[in-house]
Amino acid sequence: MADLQSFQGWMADYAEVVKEQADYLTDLDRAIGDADHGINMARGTVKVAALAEAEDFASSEAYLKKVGMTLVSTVGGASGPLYGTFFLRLAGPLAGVADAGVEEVGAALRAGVDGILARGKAELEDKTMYDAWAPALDAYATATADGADLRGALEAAAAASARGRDDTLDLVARKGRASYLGERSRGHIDPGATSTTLLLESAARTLA
Amino acid sequence: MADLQSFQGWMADYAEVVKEQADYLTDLDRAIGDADHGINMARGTVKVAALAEAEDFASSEAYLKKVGMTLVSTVGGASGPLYGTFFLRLAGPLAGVADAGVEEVGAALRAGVDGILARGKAELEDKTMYDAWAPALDAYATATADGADLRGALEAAAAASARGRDDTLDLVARKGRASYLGERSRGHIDPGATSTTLLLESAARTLA
Amino acid sequence: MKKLINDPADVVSEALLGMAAAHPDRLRVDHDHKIVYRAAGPREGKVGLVSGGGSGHEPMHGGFVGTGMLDAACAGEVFTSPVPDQMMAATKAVDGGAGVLHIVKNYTGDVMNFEMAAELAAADAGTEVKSVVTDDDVAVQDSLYTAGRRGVGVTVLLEKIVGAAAEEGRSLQECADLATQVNRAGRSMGMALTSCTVPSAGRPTFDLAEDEMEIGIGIHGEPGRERKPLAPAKDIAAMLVEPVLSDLGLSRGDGVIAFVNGMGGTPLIELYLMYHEVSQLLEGAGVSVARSLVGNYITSLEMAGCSVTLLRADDETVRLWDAPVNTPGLRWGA
Amino acid sequence: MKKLINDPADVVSEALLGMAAAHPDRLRVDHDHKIVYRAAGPREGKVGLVSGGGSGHEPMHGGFVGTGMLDAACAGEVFTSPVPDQMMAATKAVDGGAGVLHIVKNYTGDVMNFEMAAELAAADAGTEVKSVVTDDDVAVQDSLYTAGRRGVGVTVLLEKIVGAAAEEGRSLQECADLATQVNRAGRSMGMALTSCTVPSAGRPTFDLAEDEMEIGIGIHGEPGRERKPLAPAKDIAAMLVEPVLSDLGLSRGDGVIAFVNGMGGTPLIELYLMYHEVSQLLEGAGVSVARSLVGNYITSLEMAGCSVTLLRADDETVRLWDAPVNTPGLRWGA
Ligand SMILES: Nc1ncnc2c1ncn2[C@@H]1O[C@H](COP(=O)(O)OP(=O)(O)O)[C@@H](O)[C@H]1O
Ligand SMILES: Nc1ncnc2c1ncn2[C@@H]1O[C@H](COP(=O)(O)OP(=O)(O)O)[C@@H](O)[C@H]1O
Ligand SMILES: [Mg+2]
Ligand SMILES: [Mg+2]
Ligand SMILES: [Mg+2]
Ligand SMILES: [Mg+2]
Repeated sequence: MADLQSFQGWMADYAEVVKEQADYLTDLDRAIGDADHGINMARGTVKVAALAEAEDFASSEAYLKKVGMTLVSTVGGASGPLYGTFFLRLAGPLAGVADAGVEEVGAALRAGVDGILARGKAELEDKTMYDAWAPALDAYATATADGADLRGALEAAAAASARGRDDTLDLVARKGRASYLGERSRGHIDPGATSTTLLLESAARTLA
Repeated sequence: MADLQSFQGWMADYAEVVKEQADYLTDLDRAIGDADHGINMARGTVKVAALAEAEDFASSEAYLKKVGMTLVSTVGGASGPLYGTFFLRLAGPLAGVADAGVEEVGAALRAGVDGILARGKAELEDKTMYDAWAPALDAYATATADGADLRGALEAAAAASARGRDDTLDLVARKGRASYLGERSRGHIDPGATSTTLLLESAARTLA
Repeated sequence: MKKLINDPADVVSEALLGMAAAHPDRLRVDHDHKIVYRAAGPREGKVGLVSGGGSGHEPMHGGFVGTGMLDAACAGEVFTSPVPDQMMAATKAVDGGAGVLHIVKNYTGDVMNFEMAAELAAADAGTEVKSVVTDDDVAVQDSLYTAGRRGVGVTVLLEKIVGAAAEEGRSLQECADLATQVNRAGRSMGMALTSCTVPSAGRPTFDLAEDEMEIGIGIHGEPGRERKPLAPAKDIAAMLVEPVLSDLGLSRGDGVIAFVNGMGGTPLIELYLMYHEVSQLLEGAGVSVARSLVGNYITSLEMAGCSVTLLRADDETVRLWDAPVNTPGLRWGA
Repeated sequence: MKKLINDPADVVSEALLGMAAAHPDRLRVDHDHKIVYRAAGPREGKVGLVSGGGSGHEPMHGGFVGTGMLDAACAGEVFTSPVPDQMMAATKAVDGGAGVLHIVKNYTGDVMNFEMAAELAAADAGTEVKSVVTDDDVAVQDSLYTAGRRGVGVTVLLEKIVGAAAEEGRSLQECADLATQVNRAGRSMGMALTSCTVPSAGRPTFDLAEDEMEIGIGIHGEPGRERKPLAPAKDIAAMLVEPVLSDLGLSRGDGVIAFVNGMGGTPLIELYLMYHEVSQLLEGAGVSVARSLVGNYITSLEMAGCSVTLLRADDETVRLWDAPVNTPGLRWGA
């Protein structure tokens, strides 16, 4: 079961991970983008990690909304509105839910990813973070149907996301900055898909 | 004896030498100047070498005046007015002289170097081309007094000039661009002194 | 990384302090929100023009704030679009009652952030906001299924021309229509001789050998479409001008505003040399140059290289181009 | 060497073709003599202002030809002073009957070539010529027994200020006196992060390690007085401002025109950042900034770095500075 504290733990953990991986994310973005994805994400997650200390939150919903707004207000670039919208929408299905179980978290994740789609209009195999989200949602649903608990479902989602991330290697980008490279974008892993997998791996470690 | 034809041969030879040594002269200037001395000199000597073909000259004096004007008009930088003035003044003592002997050439060289001094106001050990000219004039005078012929006097002058050039190595520049470097100008040979020695070596080969 | 900076994290905020100090008569800077405003504030009844984007393209956009051009520019981090909070604050501050036009370069990040800002501004204060998205870079294939062409050089020309129209008192709809029309009438193509280094990244975005160049680069240090052997200026000019001419469908007798832009690290002597090559090519194609602009206007930090922008220009466009402008980056008639 | 050029030998003449093409309304170029003139020609009774020097410092000097500034600029090869023929031709062409002022930067080559030109012009046509030699670079010790300080940033400010005075109809003597006074009232200091490459030389004039900088450089890729470890902008600003302040003997309450100049390869974002540091230091010293100028005005090809120039400015100086100027490189009020 995921409560306000576990969501805060998630963000604290993710901020650590992003800090450690920032250079790597930036290097990925250097190859097919503009060399700032790690910097962008770190700028946002530092602020997000500070939220829990600065403010008391009444609910998971309120907290995750604030996480979303904070990312929107600090990250900039493509990833700011996308991750920002993800968290803003993630909050919706958790309204009134103090302890979210595997079903509620699943609904929240779907809402979040719908937000990313609405904002970025990516399709599968456009070589974006969506290529790491889509298989994760599927795996989460399958695991849930197979009776997995929250941790199990998140672990399945993270593993599927990692495969989706790796599969971006061979894709030609059709969205985002990497799309300007055409064929030359092939042979590189998408930075946003990588930060997405890190987010889900962090969730599997910290939620439930 | 030096006549119009030998002066023209001198300039043809010097143009060849400058062409070959242009990169070296520029490298010397890179160390303590602005990396253009060889380029400047080559721009001028190419034009000078072309004079003899383009025009008939009535006298050595007329020819050397034109050499001076051509250098003034094409070389630019510090070396343009200096070498230009040298040849303009060199011409003076040769007025009415069809075949110049060791005395007349000696007077002409002194007049030329006076022109360099008047224009550049350099003193001995300022680390300029004058440091290659001054010992050359002295050696020329001594050789003449010792009964040398034109070739012998020019060879003595060229050899002394080479020593003067080499002695610029340890000097701190007080004139020209190299003076901006202060102490850092020490340890480098002066480019203008080098092109001066080349000019005298060329004279020793071609005049008389 | 060799730069005249202190902490890489402070580059944008410290540069904004410098802008404010250098132009106190013309600019006012909101340092919290990183917004450059005209010192005089919004003019009642005039449409407000707001642009913005990542920093590192100076003088764009902050240097284009002033009479005859922008009312506000939001500065993002280097090469990172600004955030909606900035655009909302700017939008509110410049609204003189006639609505606000957002001028957005077509990059996923910029577009999404400006979109969020427009949504929030509409919900919030009721300011009427319209947006124009510039997408003039012919190096990028335009398609419904991609991010589309990038916004580059035309943005500068558009901010000037629409700025003049707004100054004349045109309505928001008229300004938006004119902006769309200008964007459609212009195309650009850029190239790089060297990469640039994002201060916080600390090393060059891409590596180019001593004998290579990138053709079809954007303005964020993104690699271009093609890497080619270094070529003489004449050939480079042809590689830039020809795709622009053919994409614009220019033909004999057409007039243009011709814009040779430096990427930041290329000296003016080379830009003028390139302009000579460009003007020769235009003459050959029978295209006449009504006005020209040569210099560093939309840059990519210290990247060496240039871009060529051609904007089809009728008399009205030229008249608006010639109208007085008084900004740190572009100034005439005032 | 990565440059937007064709044959290195043609860089200057091709750039002049580009200047002529880009500014047909304002400039006329004599391509044989490599002289940039005002399109309108000399004004009867106005003192003619002629400057010139090696190329590679663009926009100086050709970009400063126009109403309110120069009448003609002679372009030498890159970093090589022009030759007397050019200066003589320019002097004759701009003489409107009131004489001609030569504005010469203090470099041995420039001084000697301008001297020869003045001698020849006087002997030849009887045009009255006066010269001012700028020597504002505090990096160089001034002494009777050396080449003296170099002429750098003050040259730009002087061309503007004396240009305005000439436009007002002042006599040759008055213009020359004002020029001398402006030169005395200004000092500069420059630094480089990277070298530059003279096109015909093909490789950098000096080598600087990734963690080094040169303090006290000139504008010709000459190495500076000192090589130092790379430092933050704040420290670099202090290294430039302090010697200028003390050499000028500025004290609390004095007003200046403050000029932060880019060497060609440094982007505007860094120049504004530097200007912030400079203005802080001036504030600390109690010196007030009457006017400022930030940008690439007297450059050294693609060198990265900057220089700081301070000019003591009384009301009259500021009035002349504010007077209209319409050149490709500097423009306001027109
Ligand atoms: N339209 C889109 N939909 C989903 N994800 C996108 C889209 N465009 C870009 N992205 C993601 O954003 C990532 C880049 O983020 P970032 O580097 O922070 O922003 P920017 O590209 O503005 O510099 C890409 O790797 C990609 O995963
Ligand atoms: N005042 C002077 N008197 C004599 N020779 C000088 C003087 N100033 C400079 N020189 C000579 O000129 C040379 C440099 O010439 P060059 O590189 O062609 O000109 P510039 O310094 O203008 O680039 C120096 O090496 C020096 O020998
Ligand atoms: Mg990026
Ligand atoms: Mg030299
Ligand atoms: Mg970015
Ligand atoms: Mg030189």
